[in-house]
Amino acid sequence: MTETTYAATIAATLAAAMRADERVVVLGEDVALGGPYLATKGLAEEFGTARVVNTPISEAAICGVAIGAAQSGLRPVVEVMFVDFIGLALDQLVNGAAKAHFMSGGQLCVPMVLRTQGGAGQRGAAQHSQSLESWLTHVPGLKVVVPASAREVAALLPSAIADPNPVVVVESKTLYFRHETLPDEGVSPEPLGHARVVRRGDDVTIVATSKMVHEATEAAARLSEHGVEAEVIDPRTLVPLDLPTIAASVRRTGRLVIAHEAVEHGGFGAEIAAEVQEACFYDLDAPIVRVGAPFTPVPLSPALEDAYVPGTAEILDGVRRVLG
Amino acid sequence: MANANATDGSAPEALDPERLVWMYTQMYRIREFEERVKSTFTEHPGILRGHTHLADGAEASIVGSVAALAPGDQIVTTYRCHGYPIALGTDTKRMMAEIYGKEGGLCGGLGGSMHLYDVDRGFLGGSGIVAQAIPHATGAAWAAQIRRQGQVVVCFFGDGASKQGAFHESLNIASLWKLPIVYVMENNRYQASTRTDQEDANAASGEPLSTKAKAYSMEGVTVDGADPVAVHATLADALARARSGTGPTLVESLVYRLSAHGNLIAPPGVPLNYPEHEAIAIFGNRDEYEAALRGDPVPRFRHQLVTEGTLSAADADAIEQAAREEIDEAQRFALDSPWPAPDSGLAYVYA
Amino acid sequence: MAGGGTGDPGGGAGDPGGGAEDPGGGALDAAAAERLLATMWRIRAFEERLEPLKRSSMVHGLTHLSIGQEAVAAGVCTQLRDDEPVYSNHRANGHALAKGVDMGKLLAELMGRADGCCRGLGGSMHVVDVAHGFLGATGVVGGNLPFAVGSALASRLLGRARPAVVFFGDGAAQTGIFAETVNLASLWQVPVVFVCENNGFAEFTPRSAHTRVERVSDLAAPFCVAARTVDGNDVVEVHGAFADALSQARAGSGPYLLECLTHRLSGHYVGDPGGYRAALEDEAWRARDPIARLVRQAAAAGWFDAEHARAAEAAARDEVEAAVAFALGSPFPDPSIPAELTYARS
Amino acid sequence: MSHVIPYIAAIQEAIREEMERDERVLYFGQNMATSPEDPFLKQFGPDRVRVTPISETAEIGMATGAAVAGYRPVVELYMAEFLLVATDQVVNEGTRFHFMSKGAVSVPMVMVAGYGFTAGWAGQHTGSIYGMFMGVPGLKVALPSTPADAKGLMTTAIRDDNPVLFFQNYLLLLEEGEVPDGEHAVPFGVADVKRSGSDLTLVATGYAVHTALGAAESLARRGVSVEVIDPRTIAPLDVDTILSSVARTGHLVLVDQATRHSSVAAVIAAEVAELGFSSLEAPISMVTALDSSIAYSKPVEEFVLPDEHKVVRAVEASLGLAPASS
Repeated sequence: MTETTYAATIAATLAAAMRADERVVVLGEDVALGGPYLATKGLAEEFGTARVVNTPISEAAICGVAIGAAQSGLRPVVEVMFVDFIGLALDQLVNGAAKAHFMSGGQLCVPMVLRTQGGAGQRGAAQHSQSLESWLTHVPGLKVVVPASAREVAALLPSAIADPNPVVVVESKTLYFRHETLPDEGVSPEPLGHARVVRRGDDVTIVATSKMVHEATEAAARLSEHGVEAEVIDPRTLVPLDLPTIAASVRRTGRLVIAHEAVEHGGFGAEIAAEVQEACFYDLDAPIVRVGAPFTPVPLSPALEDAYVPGTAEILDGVRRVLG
Repeated sequence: MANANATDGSAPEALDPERLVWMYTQMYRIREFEERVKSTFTEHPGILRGHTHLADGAEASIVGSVAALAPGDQIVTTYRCHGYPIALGTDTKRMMAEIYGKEGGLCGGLGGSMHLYDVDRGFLGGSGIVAQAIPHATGAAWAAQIRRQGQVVVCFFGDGASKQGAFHESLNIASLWKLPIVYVMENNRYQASTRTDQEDANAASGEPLSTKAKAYSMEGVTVDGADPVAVHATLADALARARSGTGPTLVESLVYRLSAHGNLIAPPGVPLNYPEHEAIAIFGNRDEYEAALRGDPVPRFRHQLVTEGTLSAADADAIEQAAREEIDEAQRFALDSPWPAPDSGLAYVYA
Repeated sequence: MAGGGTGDPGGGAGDPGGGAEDPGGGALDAAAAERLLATMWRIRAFEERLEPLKRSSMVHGLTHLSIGQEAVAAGVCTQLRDDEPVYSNHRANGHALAKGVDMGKLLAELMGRADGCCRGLGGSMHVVDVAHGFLGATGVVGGNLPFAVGSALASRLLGRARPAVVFFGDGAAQTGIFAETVNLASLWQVPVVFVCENNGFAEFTPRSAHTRVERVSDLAAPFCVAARTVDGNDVVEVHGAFADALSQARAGSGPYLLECLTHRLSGHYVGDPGGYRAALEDEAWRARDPIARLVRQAAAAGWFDAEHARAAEAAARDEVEAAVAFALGSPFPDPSIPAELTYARS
Repeated sequence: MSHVIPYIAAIQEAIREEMERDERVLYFGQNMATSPEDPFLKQFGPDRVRVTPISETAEIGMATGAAVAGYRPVVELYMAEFLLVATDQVVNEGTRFHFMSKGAVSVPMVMVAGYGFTAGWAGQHTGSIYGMFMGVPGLKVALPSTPADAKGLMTTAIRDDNPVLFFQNYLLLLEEGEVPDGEHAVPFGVADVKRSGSDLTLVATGYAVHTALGAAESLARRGVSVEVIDPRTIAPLDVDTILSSVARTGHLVLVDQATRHSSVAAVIAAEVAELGFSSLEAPISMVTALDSSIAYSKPVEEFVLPDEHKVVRAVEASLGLAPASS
């Protein structure tokens, strides 16, 4: 087994992709220096600054350059330092990248990856702590990946890079330095669009994304002490969403709690709830409960932020509500 | 009254000794405040866990600019924003408490280091997103133009911001509409950890960044941002031009920030600190950094005032002692202030 | 399938195939002059035919015409090889035809037919023809600018010396993405030719309401980019200026901005009443009609005579009628293709 | 008393009346007030009415700055998809200031943008992307379906002390309707029952309200009584009116012009599935655009969009009725 971190796994996975395919390039602010979370550490040293390109603070143009480069044969991996900055490049991503294949009648492809990170927990306040993945899931043509661990990074990032479509990978800033052991032989790439059943159980289904997968697993362990066996599912990709795996579980358990870090109102949980109530209406024994952040901007103060970010306690409370 | 400490003057006349001493006092207060914020990382670990950006090294530029303001003028800044409100007279106790995320903070702990406001003193805040406050300042200048009370808005931002679309769009409109605004680009030579010549076509060609003003048919000027008197004179000119309706100016103020871009970013539980300046940590250029230290504008200005006889060494010591005591008090207040109630934000989502 | 090459996900993208014949460039000779004339007439005849087609609802959506601006498209695109990409804006018909897009497939696209170059999915603002290096129009002002920089950057990294060209209007020069893109192109010294069609109007608003900067080329120097302004209604001048820019770009130079002063003789889009332009003297511009002007220049230079010019017009109008017949004969696409084409498959 | 005017005229009427009432109201944006004969320019002068370049980031940012400085700007942004050029300014700047300053600053501003699928406007000018903005704390979103609501919501939007996104539908601009005379303000967060019914609840937004009403009419001819609810603002969202209707009907179908994934319909479905679970007699179904870009070609565009026929089919399925022969 190899001891590693989420951030180091990103760097290692990018390096492997760049070794295997010279069309893979990395660009973004400070990427040649490793970036603030060291997720591109060592790449410039190995591959040079022609393929690991530091850019000005011009998110829109950087994203547009990646689109043009992707259309002309490269496989760019762009880093936007915080998902909070995605608003600066959204036109490029939505009107440029997501629609090109469709509008050209299939002639153009935009095989690019946009890596960014979201989530609270580092006292970044209202403009550096958001979870905005739900916006991206409303855009046909984009794929959205939310890896919850180094293992998922190793499994999914290569598939994102190999995908012929624009893929946004939303990492979690609180997971970057989380320690994890991976098998020595490595982790095989896995296709996008397949959920992972993290834990089996028959009493309630908990669908959790990104950091909340760990909170949900912890909640499940505590529930087990009280004789309640929760099934924990990590969708891993929000688009495409593996509804069959979730629906099969809910049909068995009859109860669903959805947990994410984004605001509950307008968060991605609504999409899962809407789909599941339609697919599993007659199997549901209780209303679907969503656990998310309250509908406010992210506060700075540690006391407020800790209360803002949902965790194990909120998931347990949600499970209590569906169990009645 | 807005800007109680600012001159009343629209004219760029010579600064009197009292004013020069006032400027030194503000520079020293800012330095002391920033150093105290920085030392909080080691002396009170865990209190500061957000993104904190310090302005030490830019004091002369900040104070020289603020000193040129008239009552009623307004400023809009970046997330590196501690210095301006100090010079404008904002209570340092409430500032420190805000940076610590405490209930007694300027914004009750909802904003933090990057999001300070003091509207009564003309400080309209800024944005945590690079360059995105430039259009806000431009809109405030439009409001000032309509109000016709002779107000000017000064918009501060860094060199990196000039590569954002918001800069281009805003300066074009400000020039087109002859808005009463002065754009002050504090060029500190690094965009986070990228050198300016690695990300800016002008810098790469050895041109001053004030060259960009040509793209907007606007006045562009570069000034030594380590010299508060020179900054004051440049701003006074630019403010007069703005006030007279002639149009905006782009001022490039050359500064050297003496701390790294911001504190280390790490997960909760890992004690944060301020890393070494990028010149050393990334580019291995200790000579550059040490030269910058030798040119530190705060002791340089003290030396100038003492040598000229404007300020005695004893008075300078007293100013510094008073500033230390003030910041001691600010820090005590911030440490003692309670954490806000967890639900205290809910009332402020909508006005 | 219509429109040439397919997306090639394995190869990274629809990459324009190389190996097309070099259309030549540089100094204007009789053959080149004839090609310019033919191209301008093809654009003019095509767009004149679009108006009635649009009014009879055969062509739908927003259709932006470039009548009066043909010299820019012809002077630029006819010098490019198929593997030298062009990115266009929302006023794309002329650029597309000049770059070699088949007229029948273009019209079929504008009629939303299955044989359209994008199978009826894109329409007037989103024309793409990868086989001819026409990598796309865009409906968002300025949004196409960085694509050209990315494309040229990709060429450099893939070891192909290949410049990219992007068209934009004077309105786009005030967008933020313009500044971000030009800085990058200059900083990285990538071979992109930014071709500005300055027709004095951004959508419906005259330039004076948009900026105090008189010429778009004035924006180049502050970004350390070389630039030139030419009479965009003089196809000979456009051709010559672009030939210079292109030869430098092919040699691997940095970016260049070519501003072509021109005037569109139609509104912003078909159906635009155009009242806001009443004050402008269209007649003065009609006198500078780029086609009539080339005919006069050709007579003086001995490139071709008036009879050849009439024949070029007739040929263009015949080609348009054939295109109309082709497009009308094409079926509407199968409604199930959105699901098929929302995502590329590897 | 009332008068009959088109939807767009109702919006302009509200802006004009608010500008007359409150001199802090400003109106600016692209492609407006370029002629000295422009009625707004003539009445209010160039201080308060201005044309801007194509600079969305600056336009919205300037509105934010002017609002912080005491004005109440209305910024005309032309097309909803152009909001994407300046999304940071829409969602991450003015929307945060009140909160981050603990109430010291407020940002009263209105952003007006058109939306909707129209004939052949293709992939970049048609986006019904309002759903992207309903999950933004601090931002309000109005989506009127009639001239009366258009005027009333615009009046409220201008008077509101927060940033408001006001989406006007392209296809409704020239639709005429009765607008009450005199001051007319429609409160935010209050849904309107556009048609009463007892068998099933249809909730529709913006343009889709008319699709839903058409379907309700044809179902009425078959004796099926359908209630049609228009939330009118999606932020704040009036869930209570929907829940009380569903409590009576037990059946809910949502109609939304936007693509389905993460749409307004999905949010409403999730809310009702949680809070109205015990009232539901059948799954909530959603009639939305398919998850695709919008095609240029007419038949492909029509295939993707919701229409009356699709709504009727969904109602029949929810109620277990046999499909009508058509």
